[in-house]
Amino acid sequence: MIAAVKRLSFLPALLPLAGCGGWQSAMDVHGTSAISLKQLIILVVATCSVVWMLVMIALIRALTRSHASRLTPTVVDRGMARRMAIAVIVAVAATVMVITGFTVGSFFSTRALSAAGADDLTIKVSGLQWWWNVQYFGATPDQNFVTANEIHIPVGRTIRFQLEGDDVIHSFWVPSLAGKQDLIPGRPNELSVRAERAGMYRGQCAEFCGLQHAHMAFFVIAESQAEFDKWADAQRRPATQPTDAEAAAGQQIFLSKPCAACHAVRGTKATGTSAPDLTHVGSRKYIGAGLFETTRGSLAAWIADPQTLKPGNNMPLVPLSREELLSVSAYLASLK
Amino acid sequence: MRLIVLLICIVMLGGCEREERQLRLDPPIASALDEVKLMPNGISGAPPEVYFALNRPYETNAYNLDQGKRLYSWFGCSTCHADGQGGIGPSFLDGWWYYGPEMVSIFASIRDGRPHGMPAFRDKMTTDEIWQLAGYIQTLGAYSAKTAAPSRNDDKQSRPAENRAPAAILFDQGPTPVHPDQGPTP
Amino acid sequence: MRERVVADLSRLPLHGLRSASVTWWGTLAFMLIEGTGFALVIAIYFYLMSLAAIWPLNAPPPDLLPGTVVTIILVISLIPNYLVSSWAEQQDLRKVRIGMVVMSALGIAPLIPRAFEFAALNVKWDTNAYGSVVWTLLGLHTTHIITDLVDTLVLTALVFTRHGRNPRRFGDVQDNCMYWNFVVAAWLPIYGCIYWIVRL
Amino acid sequence: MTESVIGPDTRDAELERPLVDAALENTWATASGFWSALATVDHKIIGRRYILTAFAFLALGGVLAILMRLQLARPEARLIGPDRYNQIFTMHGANMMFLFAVPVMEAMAVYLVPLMVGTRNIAFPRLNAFSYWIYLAGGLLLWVSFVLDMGPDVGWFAYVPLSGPQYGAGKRADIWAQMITFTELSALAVAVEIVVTVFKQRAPGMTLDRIPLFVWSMLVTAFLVILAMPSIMVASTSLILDRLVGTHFFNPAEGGDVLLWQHLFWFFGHPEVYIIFLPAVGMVSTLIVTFARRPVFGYLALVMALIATGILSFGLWVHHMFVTGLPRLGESFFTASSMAIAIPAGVQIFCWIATLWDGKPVWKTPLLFVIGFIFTFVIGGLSGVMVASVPFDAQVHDTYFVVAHFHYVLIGGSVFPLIGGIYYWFPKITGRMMSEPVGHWVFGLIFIGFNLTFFPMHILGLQGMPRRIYTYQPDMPWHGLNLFVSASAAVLAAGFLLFFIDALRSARAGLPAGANPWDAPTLEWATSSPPPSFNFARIPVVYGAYPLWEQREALSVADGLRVDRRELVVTSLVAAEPEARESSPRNSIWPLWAAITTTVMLIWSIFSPWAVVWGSIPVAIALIGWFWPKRVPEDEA
Repeated sequence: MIAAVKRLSFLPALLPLAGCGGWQSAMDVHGTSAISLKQLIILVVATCSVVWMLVMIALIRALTRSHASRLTPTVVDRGMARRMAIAVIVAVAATVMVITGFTVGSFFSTRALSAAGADDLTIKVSGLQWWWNVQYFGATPDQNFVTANEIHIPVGRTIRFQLEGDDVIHSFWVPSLAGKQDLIPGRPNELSVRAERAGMYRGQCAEFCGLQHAHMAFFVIAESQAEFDKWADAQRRPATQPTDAEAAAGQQIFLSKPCAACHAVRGTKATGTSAPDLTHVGSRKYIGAGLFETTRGSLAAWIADPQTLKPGNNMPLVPLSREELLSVSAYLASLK
Repeated sequence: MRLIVLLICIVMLGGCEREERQLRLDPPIASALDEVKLMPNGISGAPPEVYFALNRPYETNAYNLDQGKRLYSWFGCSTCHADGQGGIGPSFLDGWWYYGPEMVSIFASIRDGRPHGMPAFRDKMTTDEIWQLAGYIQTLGAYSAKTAAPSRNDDKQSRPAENRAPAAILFDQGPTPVHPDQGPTP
Repeated sequence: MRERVVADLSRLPLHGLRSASVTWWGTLAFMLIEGTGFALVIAIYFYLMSLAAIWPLNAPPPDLLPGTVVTIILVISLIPNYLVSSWAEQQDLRKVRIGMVVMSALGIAPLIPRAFEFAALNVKWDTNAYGSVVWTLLGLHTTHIITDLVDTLVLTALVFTRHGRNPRRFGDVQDNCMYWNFVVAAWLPIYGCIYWIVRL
Repeated sequence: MTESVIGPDTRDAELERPLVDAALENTWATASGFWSALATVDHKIIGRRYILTAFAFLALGGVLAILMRLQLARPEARLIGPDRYNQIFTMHGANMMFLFAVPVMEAMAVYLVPLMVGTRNIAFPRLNAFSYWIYLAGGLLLWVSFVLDMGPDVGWFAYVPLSGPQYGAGKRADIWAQMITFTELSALAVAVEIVVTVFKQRAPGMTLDRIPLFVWSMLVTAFLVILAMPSIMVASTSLILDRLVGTHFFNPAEGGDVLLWQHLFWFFGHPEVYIIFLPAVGMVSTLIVTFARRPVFGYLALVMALIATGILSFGLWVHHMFVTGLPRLGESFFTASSMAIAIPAGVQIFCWIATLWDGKPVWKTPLLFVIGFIFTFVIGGLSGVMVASVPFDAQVHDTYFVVAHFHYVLIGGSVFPLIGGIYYWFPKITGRMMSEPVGHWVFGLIFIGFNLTFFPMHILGLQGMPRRIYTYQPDMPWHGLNLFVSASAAVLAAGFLLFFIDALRSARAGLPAGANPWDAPTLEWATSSPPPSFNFARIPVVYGAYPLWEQREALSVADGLRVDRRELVVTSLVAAEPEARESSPRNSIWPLWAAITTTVMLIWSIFSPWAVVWGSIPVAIALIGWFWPKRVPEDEA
């Protein structure tokens, strides 16, 4: 226990590493559909603000205008009542018009959401407690590959995400690129996304999915077609064999300890499927579904005590010595 | 009024330990839990002291049983044992335990493996995972359902769920024969 | 506050029947609650049916005999039920007593074929969603019959005691008859769902 | 004294007024003592109990909210772990919806509706007692299990499969589902009582267009309860069946469907919002009339708006499911209907403003809460229009924007009028006034604290903060606003604390109120404060919607009822013409026994399906005891 605490002591140093803000925001938009959604949001919010102000002006006026005293409350001025009736009818008619405008506007933006093209890139995303499994499809089945919690997409191309819930309901949401869509067991969904600008966009599960709903983030990295192709080629290849002695020792430990029973590292005997594929884990920006930036230190911290960092997740605490921990983290960090 | 409170309390006090979720097991306790004492023939024995100190969490705690069920599918138990009714490996539901229904025996079977094809999971699972899985398997084969037992899966159904004591429903006159030289015979 | 007496209520009857009775409206409100419940389970039935490629799911259609016998008994029971209600309207205690005994018997009668109905469904509740929903429909309606039967039995006992002479009892008998009509009326769409939709 | 004069069939017309009061007190009163308290069927005692219990649950739910705000005040806080946090937010939602908001509105109705329609007790008073006990049992079930670390942790909406047999380990989800059964039973019982009370027990002359607007709103609410609550009962029952006996309603592999749960839940869940909101609307209409000193403008329009809201509320449930991938055309229909509900809401707002315009506002605390209500509810309503749009919802669904939206609707739209209503009716219920200066402070703290707490959540939602997360990472740009929100929540909590203190203090030491301290126009103010056990010594007769303003010199009443037994007037549905002198049941301990046996059956059935069979036997015995006639005058013809 004390050893575990000691191992954790370098954690605070990791926290400020990821600096850039506003990368998961419906107001900071870089995807085709998110851009039009933002326009809609601004239009609707502005209209509603005007409506609210008008109501408040009427209310304040009603309260502050000079009132005749009302000794006999039941006596009502008929002329006043008629004028008020006209005012109320006009106000209701205005409400109906605003509402109709919103409904029509909403209908057309809804239709725009579901447009799909022919050369769309299809990516299958499965939501699991509490990480994302991402499958890319190549021209042939051997070109397919799997990764986790990080999705690379080419800029300017429509991506069709096939969304499948494998355990409970999750929701796929990258606010800077598009609205959300649920992943529901037994009901596959689709979501079309197009990034207009290169960048790294954070997404997060938006449907309550159990203990670690809060730590179920992922990243979408939009890059040029050339960079994307380069990345995809690298991802297709099996894992690199360790070159230095420490990483080689780490590989041995990884394969002989419980790690390999759940995780897969293509090109080795590790073929587990119940946990994220680690073939190129070193190349990913984050580990633990957006928990920490990938460094050797964060990998070591994560392996040393996953249940303190992300309580309730499915990674067990595997007892490792200090040396074992160092070499395993060296090995994983080397899996670029 | 006071009667209602009392009644609810009685019903629930029995239940509260079943619901606690121990998400992290301290490594020293985990290694202590590994120290089971087995009889020379590998059947029966005594769990470590700490197991009782913890109040036998792997038999009665709903969260552990549920985790055990998850591990059953993640570690491919169904390849040989199917849904518990057996196949290549023995059935858990036929009313016959080759090595007895005690937790330590099941724990030892998983950790160390058994003759005729049961592999050892010592290097594939952590100690608490093995205990969780053992607790689940004991529940699966129990003749009377535990209150804390997990329920059916969101899958195709091939047998009644664990909380309905499938072993009692599917009890056979004899063991589903897998290896005639193994374990006791009727 | 000072008061001015403007009306004299002393000539009003002590107890109103039908729409002048509070219990009549209460019974109606409970029927509305239960009717909504039945409608919802039937909606679930159609919802699941609309999702399924074949219906019934992996099971032969239910056997018609026990369910049809229940239906016939229930429909026939409407006649004595109507008579009991009109005898209660006439406040004829002797006939109401006989009628209530008959209605008790007719409450028990459908439960006998009902016991065979569950087996005749040819599917278990835990086989698939189709089995779950038909068992639920049948189980709900069986509960419905049993609750009204208990009500009828208690009321039958009551009309044979000195409380039977109370005009209030005739209102209770009428409400009970109305409720039995509802039990029968609720069964007919359920019968259609369980036995005939699957044969269409 | 009374025994000498009062024989069988003594009529109130034969007696002098003090003797009438004494005789009626003898007939209607609840004796002091523990068993009498358990056996009482007086709607005022039960209503008071109901209100107190509901506010106790409000305070407990508020503590949970503060715990959540403490945890969320800074990123990656370790104050509460995910397991406990999930229980806490589930409890907060379930507690506020099922144990506070719905029951407190029904509680107010249980207390006020019989007084407002001028009758002596609610219809089915024993059912009323039963409904309170079963509500209490449901609340205890939920809270005791929470204390024992087995509180539900699947959200107040309990979506399958997370709450289903495979992923909801243990009994936590079953406790949620059975708590639903308890609270729905009690809500349905009260709904039936209110419908029948309003239909059949109105004072002679109270035709449909003279019914107080609060009573109208409770009538519509009662119908919503009757038509919506069975849906959640069906849903929670099928969930328990799935979990306990292995049915497959929600198992896609065997022909079930995950979304079926959401349809059933929201078919109830959306009307639920209006079940909470409509009574508040009725309170606002009542308060505005009294404090603007003018009959409400557009009575018919307001009644029609209530009914329209009630009907439309059943056509909106899918707007909670816009991101589940349902067909787009269907979603557009639900957008249209969700938007349309803004129209009756608008009608109501405009009519209230018109009433204030032509009235003469009296600046008392209840009016402040009404103004606060209009201010906040219009924001909540407009953000409701926003989330009704499918594309808008695609961004803000399940974010803090929605958290902000529904707190504006539920606190701004319901709790504000409720607290205004408490300030208004407190003198009627206790006979004492609440403090006016403290009331201004309470309003200020709650109003400012509320807006500072929940308005920033709109922004957090647009900045991408999802709901139901127990923490967030330091690199997200949310921590500043979250800290601000948590600090503001303390202001809001202080406001509520001050309100509770003021209420407790005023109940003992407030200024005596008198029968009608606000010069209010409706019948509940025609009797003393607090009202006697029989409510009205002689049944009022009304000729308009505002009887106390219209009959200033003397109130018209009817006599001819017996004083030696509990008697009240049954009137016709539309014209409210007297039809019968019906008896009202006496106190009875059987409703309590029925509630206890039902509780045993329901809790047992979490563990074994056979509980339904064996547990129903004592329930049946208790019910027979309940209904079996006794040798009392009330059971005479």
